[in-house]
Amino acid sequence: MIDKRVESVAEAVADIPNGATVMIGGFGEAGSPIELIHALIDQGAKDLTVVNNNTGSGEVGLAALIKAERVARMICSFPRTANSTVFPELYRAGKTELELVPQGTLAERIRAGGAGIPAFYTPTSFGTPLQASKEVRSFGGREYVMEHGLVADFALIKCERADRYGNLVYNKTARNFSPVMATAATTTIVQTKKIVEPGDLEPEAVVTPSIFVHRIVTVPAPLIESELVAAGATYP
Amino acid sequence: MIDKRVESVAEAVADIPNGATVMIGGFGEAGSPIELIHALIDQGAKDLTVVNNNTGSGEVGLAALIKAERVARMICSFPRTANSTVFPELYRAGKTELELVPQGTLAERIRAGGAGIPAFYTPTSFGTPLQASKEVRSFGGREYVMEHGLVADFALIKCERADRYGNLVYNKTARNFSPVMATAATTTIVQTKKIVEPGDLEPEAVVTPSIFVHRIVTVPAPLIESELVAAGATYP
Amino acid sequence: MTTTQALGWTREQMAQRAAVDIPNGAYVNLGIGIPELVAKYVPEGREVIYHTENGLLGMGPTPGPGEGDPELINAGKRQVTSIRGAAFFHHADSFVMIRGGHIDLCVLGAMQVAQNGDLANWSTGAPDAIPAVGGAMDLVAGVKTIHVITQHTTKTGEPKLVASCTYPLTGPGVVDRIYTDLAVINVGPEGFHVMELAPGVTFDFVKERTEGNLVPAASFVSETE
Amino acid sequence: MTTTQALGWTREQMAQRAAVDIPNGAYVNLGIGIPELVAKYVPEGREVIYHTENGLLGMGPTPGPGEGDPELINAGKRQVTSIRGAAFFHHADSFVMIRGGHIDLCVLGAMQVAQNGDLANWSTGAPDAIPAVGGAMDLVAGVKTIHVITQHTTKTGEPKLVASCTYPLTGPGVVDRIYTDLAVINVGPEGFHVMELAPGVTFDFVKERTEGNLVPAASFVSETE
Repeated sequence: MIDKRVESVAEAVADIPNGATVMIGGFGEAGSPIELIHALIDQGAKDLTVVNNNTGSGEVGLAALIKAERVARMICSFPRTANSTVFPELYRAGKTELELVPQGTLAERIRAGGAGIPAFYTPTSFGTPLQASKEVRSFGGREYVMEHGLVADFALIKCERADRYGNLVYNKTARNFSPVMATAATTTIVQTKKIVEPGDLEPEAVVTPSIFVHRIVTVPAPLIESELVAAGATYP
Repeated sequence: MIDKRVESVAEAVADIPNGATVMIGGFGEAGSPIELIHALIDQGAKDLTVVNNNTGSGEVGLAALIKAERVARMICSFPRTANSTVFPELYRAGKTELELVPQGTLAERIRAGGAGIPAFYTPTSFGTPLQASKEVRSFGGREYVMEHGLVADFALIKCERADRYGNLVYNKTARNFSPVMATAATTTIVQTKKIVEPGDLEPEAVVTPSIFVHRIVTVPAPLIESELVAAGATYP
Repeated sequence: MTTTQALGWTREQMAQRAAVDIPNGAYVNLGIGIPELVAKYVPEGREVIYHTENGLLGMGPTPGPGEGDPELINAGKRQVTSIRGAAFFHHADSFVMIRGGHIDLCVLGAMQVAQNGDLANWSTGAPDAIPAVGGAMDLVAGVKTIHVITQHTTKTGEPKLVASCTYPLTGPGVVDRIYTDLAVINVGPEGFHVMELAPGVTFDFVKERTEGNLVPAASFVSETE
Repeated sequence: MTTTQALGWTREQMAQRAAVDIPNGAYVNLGIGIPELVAKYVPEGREVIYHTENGLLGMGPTPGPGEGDPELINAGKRQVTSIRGAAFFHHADSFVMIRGGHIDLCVLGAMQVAQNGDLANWSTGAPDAIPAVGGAMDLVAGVKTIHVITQHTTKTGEPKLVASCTYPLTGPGVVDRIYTDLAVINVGPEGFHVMELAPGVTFDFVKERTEGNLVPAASFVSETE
């Protein structure tokens, strides 16, 4: 029998080594796998390269991982949001590197990584400082920038419902980067609010097919980042 | 109000000009928009470039369009199936050109066309005759072939249910190429078995969002190609 | 340089003026800030579908108190609703819509717009700034028409419509039209073409506050005349 | 050259032997022909998920009479079923699974396999042939492990395991293991490594019918000894 469920968030992230590249789902708090991130803080892995659209908020979740100085390098599109103070401090102090990628290019690079596409051309960023040092090429009279596929050792994502095979559905805009990250990681680790029986997810409506998922842990009532931030919570 | 419905298949395809590039959904008979294809035969457009995985079966649907000598050029991965005799004859007679594309490359080229990606690299076909004359490039020690995005003037596709905005869901493996073709055509024309009210399609389960759809015509009980072929039917 | 004081359009009026130009049936992406206000001013009888790059087509208004879902947000990370007929999708598919040229119109804020349509709206280029770009470069590269809403000058009175951007570009030659507190301006062959002036504002008043080449458009409408 | 006559494994036995090597939990794509027979022989207690490139993960067996749907088919365009826990997706997503290296194992037919693992299975290269490739080139380029099931020789007794393919390639150096009617053979550093022989078949018998370099593997098992 195929059963990708594991008992705890601690077990789910236990083998993430120092220096790993970790994609973390979520756009702001929507879809952020906060319990998996906290388990990663507890686990202690450091020198991580983290891929996420942002850099977290307050001092919980991704921001707490950054504050604990576990992140050597961030790959993201928008490291500056309301309540985001942790990353800017470490970045200015030279303790964390930043690779800034336009949001659509970030999504497409992750998709390409998962799709076995090593590189592609995009019009995005042509003629801007983010094009600097990248290869430019003309197709049909327009200029495009070459971008590379992005893969990771691990992906940490959150979903709404999952079955034991690893079929996933999400909640509204919490979907965001998670389906493409699931395709681009060697090991995709999922926290789900609910486990259902195989067949309970309508096969036409599965968003992430099971082939992209390796471990599933149930977190029935995940923490809500904005509530924690408003309360001034910190982790650990 | 946004209402993309049109009254008839004839009206839906009326403006397809000679020389147009037309993507036609379907893998074999599954998902083939047979009524739209027959309407295109009636309409008379010729010198078409047609993109489809196959070349039809028997003498109905896509095969009938080819037999009527309206297709100057086929772009497909598998122009040879059981009951597929029309295309081979015209191909051998030099009346139809063929661009043979591996199935995954065909799907990815269409997706790229719809995604504003002019070109990408794929490992598929490297070291084979289909790589001939294409640019090869090494990434990470492996060789890849450069392929170009593919766009069309029109896409003809079939779905199961649609709303007036153009949100679509499909039936099982009838989905196949249609969602990517919808993104890659200037004008996407859909035949649906059923029209539903906006909101009746679960927003998490919409497969083709409305932005990719331009015209919708209801064909409640479409012809079944395999039954027609078994009965020796022809069109017109 | 003179500040514009009470003369010209308010933020709400700028949004309202921009809304007039959104056609029925358009697929529209609204940037953060004043552009977010545009939706509520679209004239009655027009149906417009709003896209937000974090994965929703058919974005509705802000939810009522206690009715929001922290996982139903817009690109500005504010809670929103979805309309009947909406669709959710992942980020790569969302940027297929943007990069692939499927979105009809994007309304964005700006730090600077140059007379050739260059847009700078993501970074001052200051050495200690934390660079953050989001989806702006994808939007200007992919969306068919780019409209900008911005104050005509900075808080200190510096022109934001310039001969050439001094801030890092978001994209070259991408802006089609600009709505400021003073005027509606198209980017055209001669630079900034004034289409329309705010009540009480003269062409010369705008010109004094503009750095690039500013000309009256052929169809120029002055409400003060 | 001698034909193999009744000696060796039948088509069903070849499929059965190939099925033994499919691990529990594997995601597997089965090609058209003998590979399609493999699914029914997977040993009990193993759960295997079948992928078909036209957009289904969790393909089930052929439907009963009158129970099929002409829009639920496999890559060979035959009607199939879907299991509980299946997922449907479009073609580009299906080939993300293939090209992206997510599928564990693909079992394919062959026209020729070379001793360096080159595979030819899509075209004889004959000038009047209608070329048709389907998904074969994507599968061999992307799937982690490629197993081939084929008769050891052609109907006229020509070797299909060759020093170098004369037919156009599907992919270079892609084949890991070959199941023929005579033997189980790995592609390894010295060419064709015989892992196992069919009952009554000798190594020399196989060698006579093979064109490339054929050696006994270190772990070679001869059922005739």
